[in-house]
Amino acid sequence: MSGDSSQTAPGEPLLRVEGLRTWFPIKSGVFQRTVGHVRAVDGVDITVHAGETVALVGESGCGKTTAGRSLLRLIEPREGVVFFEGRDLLKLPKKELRDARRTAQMVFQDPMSSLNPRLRVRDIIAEGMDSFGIGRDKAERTERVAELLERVQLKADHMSRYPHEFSGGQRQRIGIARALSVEPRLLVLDEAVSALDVSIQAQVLNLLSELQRDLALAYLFITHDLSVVRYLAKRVCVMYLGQVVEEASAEELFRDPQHPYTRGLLSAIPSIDPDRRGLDVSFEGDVPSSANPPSGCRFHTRCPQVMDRCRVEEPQLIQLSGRQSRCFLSEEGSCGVSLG
Amino acid sequence: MARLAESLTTGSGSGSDLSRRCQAMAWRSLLGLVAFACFGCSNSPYPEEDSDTKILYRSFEEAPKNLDPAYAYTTSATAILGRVYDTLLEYHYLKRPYQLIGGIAKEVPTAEVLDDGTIRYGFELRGEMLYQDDPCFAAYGGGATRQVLAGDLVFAFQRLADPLVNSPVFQSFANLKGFAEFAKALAERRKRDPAFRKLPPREQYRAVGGISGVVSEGPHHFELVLARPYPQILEWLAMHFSAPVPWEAVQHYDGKEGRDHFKDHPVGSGPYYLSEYAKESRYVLEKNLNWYGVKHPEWKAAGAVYPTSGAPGDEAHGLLPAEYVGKPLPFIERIVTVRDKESIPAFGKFLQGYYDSSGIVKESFDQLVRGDALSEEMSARGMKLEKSAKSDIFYLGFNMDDPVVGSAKGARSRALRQAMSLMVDVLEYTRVFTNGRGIPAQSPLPPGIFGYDAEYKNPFRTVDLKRAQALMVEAGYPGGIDPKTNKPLRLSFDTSDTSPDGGARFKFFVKAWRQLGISVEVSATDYNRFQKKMREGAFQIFQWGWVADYPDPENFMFLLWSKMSRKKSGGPNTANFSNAKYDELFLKMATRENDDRRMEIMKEMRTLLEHERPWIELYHRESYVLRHGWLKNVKAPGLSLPVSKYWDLDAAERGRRRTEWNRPIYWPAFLLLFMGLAIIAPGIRTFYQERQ
Amino acid sequence: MESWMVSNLVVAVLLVGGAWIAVAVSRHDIWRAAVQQVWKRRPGAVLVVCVYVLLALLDSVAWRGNVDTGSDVVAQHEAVTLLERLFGDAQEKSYSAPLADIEFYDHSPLKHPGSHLFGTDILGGDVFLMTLKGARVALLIGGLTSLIAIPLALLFGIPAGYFGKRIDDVVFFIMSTLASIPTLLLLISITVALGRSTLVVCFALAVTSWVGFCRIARGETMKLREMDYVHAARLMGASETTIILRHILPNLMHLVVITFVLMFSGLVLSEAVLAWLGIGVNGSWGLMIAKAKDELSRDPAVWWNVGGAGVGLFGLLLAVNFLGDAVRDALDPRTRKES
Amino acid sequence: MLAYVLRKLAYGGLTVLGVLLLIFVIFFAMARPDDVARRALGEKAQGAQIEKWKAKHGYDKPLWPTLAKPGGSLLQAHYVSLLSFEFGNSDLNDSPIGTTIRDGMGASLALTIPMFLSGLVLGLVLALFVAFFRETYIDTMGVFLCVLGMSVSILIYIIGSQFVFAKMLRWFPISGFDTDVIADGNWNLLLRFLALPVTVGVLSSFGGDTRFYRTVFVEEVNRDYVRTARAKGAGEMRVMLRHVLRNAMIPILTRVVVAIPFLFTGSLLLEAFFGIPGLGSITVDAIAGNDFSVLRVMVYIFALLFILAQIATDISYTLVDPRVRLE
Repeated sequence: MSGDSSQTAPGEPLLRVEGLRTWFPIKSGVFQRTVGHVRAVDGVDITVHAGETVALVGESGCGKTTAGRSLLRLIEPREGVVFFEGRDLLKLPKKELRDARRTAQMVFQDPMSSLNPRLRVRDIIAEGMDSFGIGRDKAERTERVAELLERVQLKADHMSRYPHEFSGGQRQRIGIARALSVEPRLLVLDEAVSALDVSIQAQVLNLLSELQRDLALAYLFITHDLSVVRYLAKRVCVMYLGQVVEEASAEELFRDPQHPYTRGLLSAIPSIDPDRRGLDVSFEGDVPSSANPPSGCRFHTRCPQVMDRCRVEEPQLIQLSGRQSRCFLSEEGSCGVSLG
Repeated sequence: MARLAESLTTGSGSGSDLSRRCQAMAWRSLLGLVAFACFGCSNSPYPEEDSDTKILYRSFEEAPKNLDPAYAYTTSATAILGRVYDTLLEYHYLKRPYQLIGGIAKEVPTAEVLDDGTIRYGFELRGEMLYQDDPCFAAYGGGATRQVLAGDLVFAFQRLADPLVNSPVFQSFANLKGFAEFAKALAERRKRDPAFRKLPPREQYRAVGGISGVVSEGPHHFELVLARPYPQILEWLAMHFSAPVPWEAVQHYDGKEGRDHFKDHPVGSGPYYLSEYAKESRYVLEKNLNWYGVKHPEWKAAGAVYPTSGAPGDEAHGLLPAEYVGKPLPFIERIVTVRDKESIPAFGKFLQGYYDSSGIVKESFDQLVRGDALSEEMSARGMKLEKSAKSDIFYLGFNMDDPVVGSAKGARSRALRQAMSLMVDVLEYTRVFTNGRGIPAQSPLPPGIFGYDAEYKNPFRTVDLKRAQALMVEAGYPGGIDPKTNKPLRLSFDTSDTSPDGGARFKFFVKAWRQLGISVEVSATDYNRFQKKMREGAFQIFQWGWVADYPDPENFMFLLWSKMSRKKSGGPNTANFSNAKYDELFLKMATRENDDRRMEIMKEMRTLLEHERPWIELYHRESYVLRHGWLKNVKAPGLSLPVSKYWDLDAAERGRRRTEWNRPIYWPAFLLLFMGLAIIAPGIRTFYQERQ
Repeated sequence: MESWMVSNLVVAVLLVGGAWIAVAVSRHDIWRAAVQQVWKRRPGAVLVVCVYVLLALLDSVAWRGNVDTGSDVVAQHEAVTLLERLFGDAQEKSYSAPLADIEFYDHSPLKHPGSHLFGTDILGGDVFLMTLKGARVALLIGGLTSLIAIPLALLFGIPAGYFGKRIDDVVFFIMSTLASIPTLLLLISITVALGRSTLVVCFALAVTSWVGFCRIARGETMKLREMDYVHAARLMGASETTIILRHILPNLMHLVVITFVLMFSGLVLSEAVLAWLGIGVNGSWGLMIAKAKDELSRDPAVWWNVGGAGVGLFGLLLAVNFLGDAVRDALDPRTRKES
Repeated sequence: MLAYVLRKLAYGGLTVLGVLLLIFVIFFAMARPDDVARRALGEKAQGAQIEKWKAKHGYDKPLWPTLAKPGGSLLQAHYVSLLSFEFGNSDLNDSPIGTTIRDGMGASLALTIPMFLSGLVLGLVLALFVAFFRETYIDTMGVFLCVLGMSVSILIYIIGSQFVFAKMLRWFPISGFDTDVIADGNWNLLLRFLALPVTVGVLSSFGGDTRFYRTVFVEEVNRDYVRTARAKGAGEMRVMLRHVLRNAMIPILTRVVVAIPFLFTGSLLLEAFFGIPGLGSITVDAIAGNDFSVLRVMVYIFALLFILAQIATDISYTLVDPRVRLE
């Protein structure tokens, strides 16, 4: 491992995100003036400790993927703080950013588009090593590629093949191998298994937990699939319309969800319809536009327990014992009251 | 989704209705097309109702640019102006060499040398000549028309001098006494006096005092006084530049308030008037009933009746038929001229009888001619061929300022030019490219021009490979090898003719010179670039042509006069030939009348050119005018003169021939239709069989 | 160095380059599969195109000596191409019909009776040989133009698509300006302004044809820019240049090949129209056709010149058009899915 | 919507300015006024005359504006004259270019409108026909014929058709046109003149068009909603006409609207060969005569029409397909 000065101080989390906002401008008029914003991510706080798995859960379109990409600055966020290994990634100039985010890598959702179809597996995996100067020469890097492939339970001689010759699961393993090639401490897994068959999902998840054990990796697990979360994550953040509405340890969350939205989510699994596996929640109405989020509580338009207050006042994250929730109901300490 | 379903249900009823209506319409239009195919199909480009009138149909390639008689200088404009305007003098229709006869002047004047050394020509105008009817006369208080007066001629000459008219022939008239002075005074006064500028031209001219050498005395007497001898002035008077122009027309047609420009609206006193003018596409000339030839057939004026005598052979050619001799002109009622830019379609239409003669000289129709006569098939169709030598010269020129081919190297480069001249086989050239049309040129002078000698053979204009090779050794290029590079001598040939046709023609010369070991590269550029090269003298060999303005040797010989050098003065001496001896002889010859002494001087010049070889003379064009049998009295002119007032045509015969030649052939249409069906039908059948 | 030596050198470079591409393609199985698919679908078209390429190469290799030049002294110092050596260059004086023994108009006997498969032209040149030689010019027009246009399009299109913002605005403005001017008029204007040579004609054709591909390249780059593998590469520390060269450009290559084949026929056809306007390339079929305009109106008509050029042009275009379809089907992921 | 249209127009205006600059560079910076003058005045013109001519036509100004004298340059005159549609007079024959263009427009439209409409209808009908019989030999043959048609140079079409239909079979005049015919309403004669050029025009473009339409249709035929419609019992013909044709409108519209400027400018080759005095023909004349003043106006007008057509296409998208959003 390189990067000595950027080592996390003891007790300090590996990744600390505060108030992350990513807005996309809406342009209109003759001169394309910005008339508004799509608030894809609107004030998200996440903390990930070394070696820990944190899940970021939400319906599609809630901004979780944008949040994942924004904190690595693949998309430029509007404001916020992303402390990673003691440095604020958002304040770094481009050159330093490159080195700073080496130890934070990402595994992508779509196994089709995450690997360059024109490159051999060897070159895909070795790219990071080449540019960061890991390994002395080409031969050594090739050797490491072989190791990595075996590590993700592929064969070393697969390295001379092209991506299209592999199945989805295999490709995802290649993606993981690539991420591992630069010796990261944090992996952002962006829906890393959602596109795979259930059986293969399990295999990949097993592999991930194995890797975590061996390499002391931290995972930020972005998904819409709560069943996966239960299996892997230690802590869970639930997102709705660009905001975190509830955060708790996995165990507590599944046992006693605080936010009506979370409750709705949990009631939806397991689903029978294989196409609707995951979070297709039986709430009334459509998801509001994040360009024009509802006033007051963002969930009030669909909340089964909506109160007058919710329409006017915006709830803050309320600290409960070791967990948080963005709901006035939690404020009153009357969790679970209205479930029946 | 709901909307879609709705439209599905409601659409069905009206849909079938619609398709039924569509079917009916389709059938009807198909029937209409078939009907058109059977009855309306014809290749005639004219409305039917005109077929019995005496209308002459002609075509033109390039649109006339400007119809101001003082300014226009193109063949396409001459074709209109020469018919609309009457000139002081004219050329005899049949006689060769060209002979001047009276036009609106009763006779051709003789020069009178005055005491101060100036030369006077006096003209007696015919009385009671009228202009065509035109609204411009009424606009200035007149009637439909008015008489042609000597004052109109004075006005026309003043216009030639007017810097604002910017006449291209200014120089040619500058020998008139007071001509240049008038132009200068006019320009100065205009500069000084803004009020003067606003006056109509006629009043401006009058205020400056006119040209002292151009005088009218009374309505019908007119005089020209030349400061220097310039006998060629009479030839200029046979052209439209100095034709009488009514001042009313110039003043009225100013382009304002919806009126035409004068340059688009000629008003003259000639045999025809312009009745319709769609500049880019077509124009119509109608017989002018005010013309003196029509109003006064009893005058038997030389330019208004069919000639009674002609050149030798004309009678045998049927050019002096009894029913026309001495009859008043014109015979043709209307001349319709249509634009045909491409030569193939134009000639095709001629063959189909839709043009009466093919005046355009194009290689494409020469195949109809075998040797000197028409092919049998064409003769059988009643076509006639008219041949005449044109007063022009086509030549290859050397740039005499060039270090290799020019005069700088003296005898060496002369030998090179001589050798190259010996290789160009004009007979073969004309055989391949012009079907033998063209008289091999021995000197700049074409037949029909004073000084032309049919017996004369230029010793450097017959092919002689041996002698040329010897001359190459003399020039310092034995076997064509340039000792500097040890490779064949490289020369460049410049042209602005980028057409594929031109490419082949230049290749002919290149091939000829290759036999001497000279490698000539053709560089065909666009006109601008070519002009630039010519102007700057950055060229070696070029091809050029010159068409005479008037039939006088001076008009050819001055092409090599050093004062006319293209590089120095922008003149037409494109070879930049400069020879003191030649210049001296030229000045002597230029102002002389056609006499023996003049002939001698010209022989001397000829010998000089023969030796110096600034040019390789190629040929003088022969115009072959092909015409249909129903067009009569046609003698091809060598100069570009509009002579159709002498022509006549038999409209009934033309109508008959046209129908006979243009019966459409229909069976291939049915064959095609049948074949199409035969291919598609089985496919459709199997398709439906498989469906079921 | 003389032009024929340059030409030989170019042929050598082309052959080496071709061999290199062949090896690269055979090792790369996406390309190999595409080639196989094209070959399976349109073997005829592939063969015909190969024949044209072969003719063009044969006409580009030249050397001096060993030919009977007759009276032509200069020719002894000139290089003669392999094609001319193979098919001979029997000269007549003027027109003769295909396989005729006598001249067409003059009826005088020919020097090489019965040897002119397509007859001879106005200067007695063998039309068959000229038709074959036209292949080189056509391929030169298509090839040289693409060689200018495609890199130009990539040079503008990729940065516009990748970096967006100002660069995109500028490139888009240039594109819409150029695209607003009618192709033919722009072509003519450029050739009139720059003079007349093969290179200028190709340049003019390139200027008028790069915009279309630039637009495609720009759009595709915009799409590729958002691909996950590009994001991954960025996280892997790849610089912008590396990303463009390694991840964007190779994924545009199939479009380059498709565009090249589809553009080709249009270029050769445009040249024919230019030839009619007097700005064609020497020795092209377009020039032969333009010449034939007059020849057909002769009576009896000279048809073999336009016939030879027409057949040569038609054969190439037909083959290239079919090949274009096949290549597009083989390489374009969209059509591949459908078929 | 208004803002969208305005923005498109503003961008169009900007493009026009760019086009004008390009035209200026091509026509003035690369060709010198001296040459133009000589060309206009003819071979026999003298030096002083050329100067006079240049002054008269305003070509005696400096090309580019200088700091010392920002106004009075050719560049400025160029922009002012074209933007104000004061085209001035032709270099070659001094006739007002505006009038020439107005006169030529009629003939061009007389040729191109029938050509455009019949080409469109024929292309669509043939494409529908071929798409209807897709995957039979009619389809294969249709596509083959299209490629065949695309592989023939338009020059060959013109020369060949004049030779066969006019010269040999004598169905139509070889060439010609009469502007009076339109005014007189002599439809028979007009039809006779136009039949051949229209046929050639349609023939030369039907291959590419038909093939394009066919691809669009076949793509639509394979969509779900068409299958649904068919499953609901709609006849094949109805499916083709009502569903496929309607839904293929967007790509077809794109192709068609772009072709509209050509209606006004006519076809260079067709007009020149068939002697139709339209704008195309005027352009060919201008090329042959190096008449830059006319050529530059023609380029400008074409570009203008093209830009307008582009804007029209963008707007028409929103009308045809409500799914296309304005932003």
